[in-house]
Amino acid sequence: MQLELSQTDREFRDRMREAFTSTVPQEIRDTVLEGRHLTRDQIVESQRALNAEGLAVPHWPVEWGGQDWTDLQRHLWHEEMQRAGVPIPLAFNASMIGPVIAQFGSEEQKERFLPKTANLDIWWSQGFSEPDAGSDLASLRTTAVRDGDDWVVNGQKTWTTLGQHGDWIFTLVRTDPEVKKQAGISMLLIDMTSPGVEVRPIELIDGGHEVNEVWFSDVRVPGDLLVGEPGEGWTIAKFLLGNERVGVAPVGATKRALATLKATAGDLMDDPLVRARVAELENDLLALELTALRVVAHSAGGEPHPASSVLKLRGTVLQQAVSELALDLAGPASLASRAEDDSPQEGWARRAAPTYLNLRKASIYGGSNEIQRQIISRTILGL
Amino acid sequence: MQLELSQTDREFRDRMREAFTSTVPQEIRDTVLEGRHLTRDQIVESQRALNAEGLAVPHWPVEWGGQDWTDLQRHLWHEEMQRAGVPIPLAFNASMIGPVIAQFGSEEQKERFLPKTANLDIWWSQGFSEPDAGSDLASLRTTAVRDGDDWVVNGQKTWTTLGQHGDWIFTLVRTDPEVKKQAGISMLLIDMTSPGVEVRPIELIDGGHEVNEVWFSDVRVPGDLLVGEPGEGWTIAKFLLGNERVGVAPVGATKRALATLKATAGDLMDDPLVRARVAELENDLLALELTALRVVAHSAGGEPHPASSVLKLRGTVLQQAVSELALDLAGPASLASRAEDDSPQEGWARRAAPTYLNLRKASIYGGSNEIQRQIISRTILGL
Amino acid sequence: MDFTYDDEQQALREAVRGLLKQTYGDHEARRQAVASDDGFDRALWGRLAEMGVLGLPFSEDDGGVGAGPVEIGIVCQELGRVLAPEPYLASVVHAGGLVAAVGTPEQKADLLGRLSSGEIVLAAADTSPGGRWTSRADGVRASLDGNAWTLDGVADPVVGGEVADQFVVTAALPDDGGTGVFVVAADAVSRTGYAAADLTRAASVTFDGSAATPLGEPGRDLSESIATISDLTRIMGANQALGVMQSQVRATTDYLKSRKQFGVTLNTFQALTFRAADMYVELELAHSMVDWATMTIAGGDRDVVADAADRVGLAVARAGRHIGQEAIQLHGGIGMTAEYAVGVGTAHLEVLDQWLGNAHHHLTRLSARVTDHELVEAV
Amino acid sequence: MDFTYDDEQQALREAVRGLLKQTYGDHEARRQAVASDDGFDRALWGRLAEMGVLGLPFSEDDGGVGAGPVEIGIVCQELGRVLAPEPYLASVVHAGGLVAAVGTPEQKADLLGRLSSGEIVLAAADTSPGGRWTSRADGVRASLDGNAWTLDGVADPVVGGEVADQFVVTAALPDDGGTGVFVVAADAVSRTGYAAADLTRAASVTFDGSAATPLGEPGRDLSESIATISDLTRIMGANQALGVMQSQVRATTDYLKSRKQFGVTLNTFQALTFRAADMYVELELAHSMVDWATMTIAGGDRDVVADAADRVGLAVARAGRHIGQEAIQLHGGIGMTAEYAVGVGTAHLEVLDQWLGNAHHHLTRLSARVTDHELVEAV
Repeated sequence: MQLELSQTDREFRDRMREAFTSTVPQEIRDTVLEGRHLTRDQIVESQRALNAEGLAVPHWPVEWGGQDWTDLQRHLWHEEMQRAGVPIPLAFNASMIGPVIAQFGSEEQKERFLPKTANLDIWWSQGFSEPDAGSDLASLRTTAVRDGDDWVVNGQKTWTTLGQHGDWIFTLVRTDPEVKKQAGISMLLIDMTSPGVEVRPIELIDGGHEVNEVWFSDVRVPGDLLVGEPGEGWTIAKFLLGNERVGVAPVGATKRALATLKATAGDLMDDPLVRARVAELENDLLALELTALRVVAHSAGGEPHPASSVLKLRGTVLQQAVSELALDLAGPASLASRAEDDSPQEGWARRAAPTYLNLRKASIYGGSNEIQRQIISRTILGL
Repeated sequence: MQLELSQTDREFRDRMREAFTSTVPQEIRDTVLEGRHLTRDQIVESQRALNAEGLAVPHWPVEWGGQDWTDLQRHLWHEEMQRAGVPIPLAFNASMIGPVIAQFGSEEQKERFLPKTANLDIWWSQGFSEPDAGSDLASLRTTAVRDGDDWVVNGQKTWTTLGQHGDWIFTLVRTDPEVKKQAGISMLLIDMTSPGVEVRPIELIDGGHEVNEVWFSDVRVPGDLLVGEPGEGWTIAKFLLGNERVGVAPVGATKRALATLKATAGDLMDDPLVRARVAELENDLLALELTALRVVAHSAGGEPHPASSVLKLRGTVLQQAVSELALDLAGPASLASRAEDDSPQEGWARRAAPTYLNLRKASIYGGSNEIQRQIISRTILGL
Repeated sequence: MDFTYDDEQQALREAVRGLLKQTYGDHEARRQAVASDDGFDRALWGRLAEMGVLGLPFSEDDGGVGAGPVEIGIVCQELGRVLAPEPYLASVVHAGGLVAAVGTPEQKADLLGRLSSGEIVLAAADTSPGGRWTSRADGVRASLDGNAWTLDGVADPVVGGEVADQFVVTAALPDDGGTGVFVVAADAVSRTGYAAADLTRAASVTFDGSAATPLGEPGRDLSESIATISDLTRIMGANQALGVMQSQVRATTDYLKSRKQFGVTLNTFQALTFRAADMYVELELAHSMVDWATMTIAGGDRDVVADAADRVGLAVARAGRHIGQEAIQLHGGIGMTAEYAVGVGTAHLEVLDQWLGNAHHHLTRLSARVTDHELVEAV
Repeated sequence: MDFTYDDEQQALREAVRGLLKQTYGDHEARRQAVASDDGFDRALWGRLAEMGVLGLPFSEDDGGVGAGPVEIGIVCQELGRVLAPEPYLASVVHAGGLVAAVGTPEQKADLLGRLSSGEIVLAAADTSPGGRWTSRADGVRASLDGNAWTLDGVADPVVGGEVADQFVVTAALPDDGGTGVFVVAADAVSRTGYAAADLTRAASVTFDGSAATPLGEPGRDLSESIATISDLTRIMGANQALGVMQSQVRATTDYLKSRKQFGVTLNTFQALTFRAADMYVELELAHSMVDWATMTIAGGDRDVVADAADRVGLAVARAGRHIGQEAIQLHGGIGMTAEYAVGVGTAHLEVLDQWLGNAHHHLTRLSARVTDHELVEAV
């Protein structure tokens, strides 16, 4: 047991710190640090800049642009990125479909997709959830029926985050309705410009357009765009969802948000009740960060550490709690949430309510906190 | 809708205030107000004094010593009693078996037991829970087998509060093992001096001797001590447990405890975090008290208002929260919990830890908070 | 001591509920109303005027119907149930309340009469950018030149200010003379409207030598009355929040009974039903506080009402946050969408609290007084 | 950056666990030990001495084994797991720590040698009746007459003070000279022993012209060292609390799997298993903080350790209250009984916090510093 980073890791961290601030434009990083919305172009620009330096997909196999880093180094990479306000590389590309294609894809698929995926030349969307298959993903109903070499896809996906920007979508479809529900599922890669694909926006309570419905009507998908074997979709999905040990909880970003709030809160920081709330949150965030480090230190052989659920659960709670504090500090100024930039109210205060509302999703999407509790009670506690 | 008490009720309240302080000795009331333990004799003395004034069992039928008060008046009686530090009349007598005998008992049983029950000439104990029948009361195993005119009882009860003082015990026993589990249960009144009855103390974590196991070995009980009909025990038990609309939550006593804590906390009351914690508790207690008043105002015809579960649930939580605050204010002095009275540490601080530990029972006994949530979700919300 | 509504009050509730159901029975109608230019339904506003609802708080002499706080509370609860975006709290309760409290008989008859009939909409401008719940004006200053008063400064947020015909403005009087209340015509100011997170509208209002008429006796410090009307508005806002919370608990319960996951309805999962039970507990406790605070108004004691406003404000802020968050969480993804009422209700609860006083504000005030009493007396 | 134990540390843990299991494998043995005159098991204390556990923190020159904080933490965790009533924290970590920090080489060799061998038990007397976690003595005053120091005043609670052979006493020096540390023999004081809520023992100790020997250079203000040793003790107390919490989570999980209600085991009820999951979350987060705080000690920076003590103190106080309460609640009635370990564990967690620093105390200290940094750095 020891607290200090090794000489190597200290140098690594310094290198990351330096690289992130020099690689990604200040304008983009300020946008992240102030909690404003990034444009598609900003996200693409940032990821390409990272990719050029080998910093976009370090957890991929080395031959496809990955770095042979330790888990701790990946953790440091991830934390320093958030600390610098660098947008995390698009999760659908970097954390989800990239590792899946690298693991399960054909050589042809790898060559065709991986470089463009790392460089965000292709923007991937995720087609998993359906209106009647949320937490119970395996009950999905979108079908793909064989027709010659092609698959013909029909159905509806929902909660497709940033689907409006998507070039391609990786999709779970039912290819065999006869077998037990998990067994009949496959993963298809679908070009979103194909005839019959329609993306419809879903407006969220914060006024943002962040998620979408994606409809498939007789969409023809060439057979070589099925990943792995037919019926292997559930296995692939579990790999994809359990793939990440690093960055499960947004520790760095939440710490950053709290620090920014302290700096902007002005006189309110003289209030003992505010100070206590901040101190309590800082302590909870420290515990979260240390737990992330423990998980990183203990995970080995690519298996996700079961305590990942602890990180996800507490991480979203704290992210939400910081947004609650921001809203309470904003007070009446928070009413100006849809005012234009010439508003006399400060920007952080105007963003407080939409951010608070938007972050309610954190405990729902990507495995709700109820699912995380179930994982903990079953997998870890054996209940 | 109006907030003020009517002239009649105001006078009623004043009369109660006056009666409680003049009827029950100061020494007994101070013991309650300071959170010290009452002796058996003090409890008996207090209840007899109340009974002499018609204040011990006002909710009983008038012919057996009750008062024809409104629910609101019963509420005022109950709150003023707590406020004055008057021990609540022994629940086993006044709230449990008394109303049961009045409702289900034979004339003979009424005449034999009710006057002595009101006057605490008989101290009743409750024999419901068993080691394997806690929240699932209906799975009880203590048996009563007919033998001539008598019943022969065998089995074990547990969590019998103050059973060490008990003269008689009202007991749920299985008289018919053949039928569905609720249907085979009856209620027997058992003289605790009968051969074969053994009371064994259970030591609790606060060091107190408050509950007991009661063992029955071939205890003979005359047939005329069965209440109601054989098999009617479950109905009677439900009546008994759902009988009280007034006094479900210990509002007055908790308010009193918090007020006392404020007065004893000294300089700590200058601390903004302490002030905020007290203010929050006072507000929560106000909401609880008002809800108790609403329940009283709405309940009619003897049916318990379903929101009684709200009162029980929140009432115990707040009672516990006040004890937590006391413990935190006591700090290191709370370590002296089993020191003698010559300790240099103040009495309230010495009692803080045992009280905190003892009150953990509040959310377990008498229908745990989980049971209350189940009642709310099923009965009120229809879930 | 009586927590029940009389027959007339029940009838009022049913009438208002019926009318609101016609307009906002479907959440889609609310979405359209907030997307319209006015941000609310003018036709409904007219019908509320016809029913006497807009004149409820004002005396008959002033063109109102002289009802009591319980009746106004009922209206606010019903507005909350359907998330009605009509500026009732802002225009009738708050701005109208200020006029009724400090105006001359002529001013009251004029302004409140036209407000009650639906002819004009008022808005109270009492908050400066970045300001936090004070009865002492700090963003707008009044100047006197001869007999002519003018105002300078910015008020923001002014709820209902986008559609107001007249502003009721709190402004700092010259020479540290306290805070006065003025009426300013909409054409004497510049304003920029915007939507809050719940899509109800507010505005940033700039006074730049704007001609103003003092309400009541010119030049008097009215901060006590201003504070009392804010307290009354807080209590009525709590009534509105209660209506929202009731709808959210009902919607969540219904959803748990109907939504299937893993082949069964969600109410099969005890962890979820227990959380619904906890929502109900919060709701009922807050309900009691709302009824109580509303009843304290009739007593007419400023300090009692101020205390009640803090207490109910804290209670609904805590309960509203709990219920609002759980309503979304138990709905899952659909609770996040604008087309579904439950998430918008959560936004509405936050807007009410941040506008009228959040938990931190009320707790701070209660904490300051906590050693002034031995026990909190309910009655 | 490494959160894993090396082989020697693992071996230490297993050895200590094995020894403690022999003594306290059954909770009934603990009940008998706390009911005995000493309130703990003298034979076990002797075996701990033989194993070198009592001398773990002290240098070999002083008769100890010179181990680091991680090793001491392991011992405390294991003591916590079985709720061992031995005065290890009080005597070895706290009182011994004071001697090691401020004593002269001769004093250290003498006192720590005899402490390590089990020959004497020390107790730190640093708290006045009603006092709250201060390094400035306020209950005991030191006087100097010629070369002879004497002490007057009362210390209470003195954990381990009922059995101590020597007291290590913090006392106010003459002429506002700060706080010194003194050694006083047991026969120079009068003491009244008592049990705390977890049945571990403490005492009220009265000094009445009691002859005292200054530790280290006489008359120097040692409050900085006193504070640091309190911080170290707080961190080791957090290790002990971690052991308790681990046992409570395990006991609760086992109980849910085995206890039947309504014909099924309790883990059939999702509301209960989710609460067990939340207990686990608290446990793991607290565990990380304990490991971290323990590791900060090696750096040797007083301020870092003081900060870590507050942080881990707050974390284990919050987690301990949550876990302690839920452990009883999920057990139901049996959790309330003295014969079952789980409720006693809840008492033990509270005693540790109220003795060494509760959540309110640590949060107050952290709040005071909250604007001194931008971010809290873990590494």
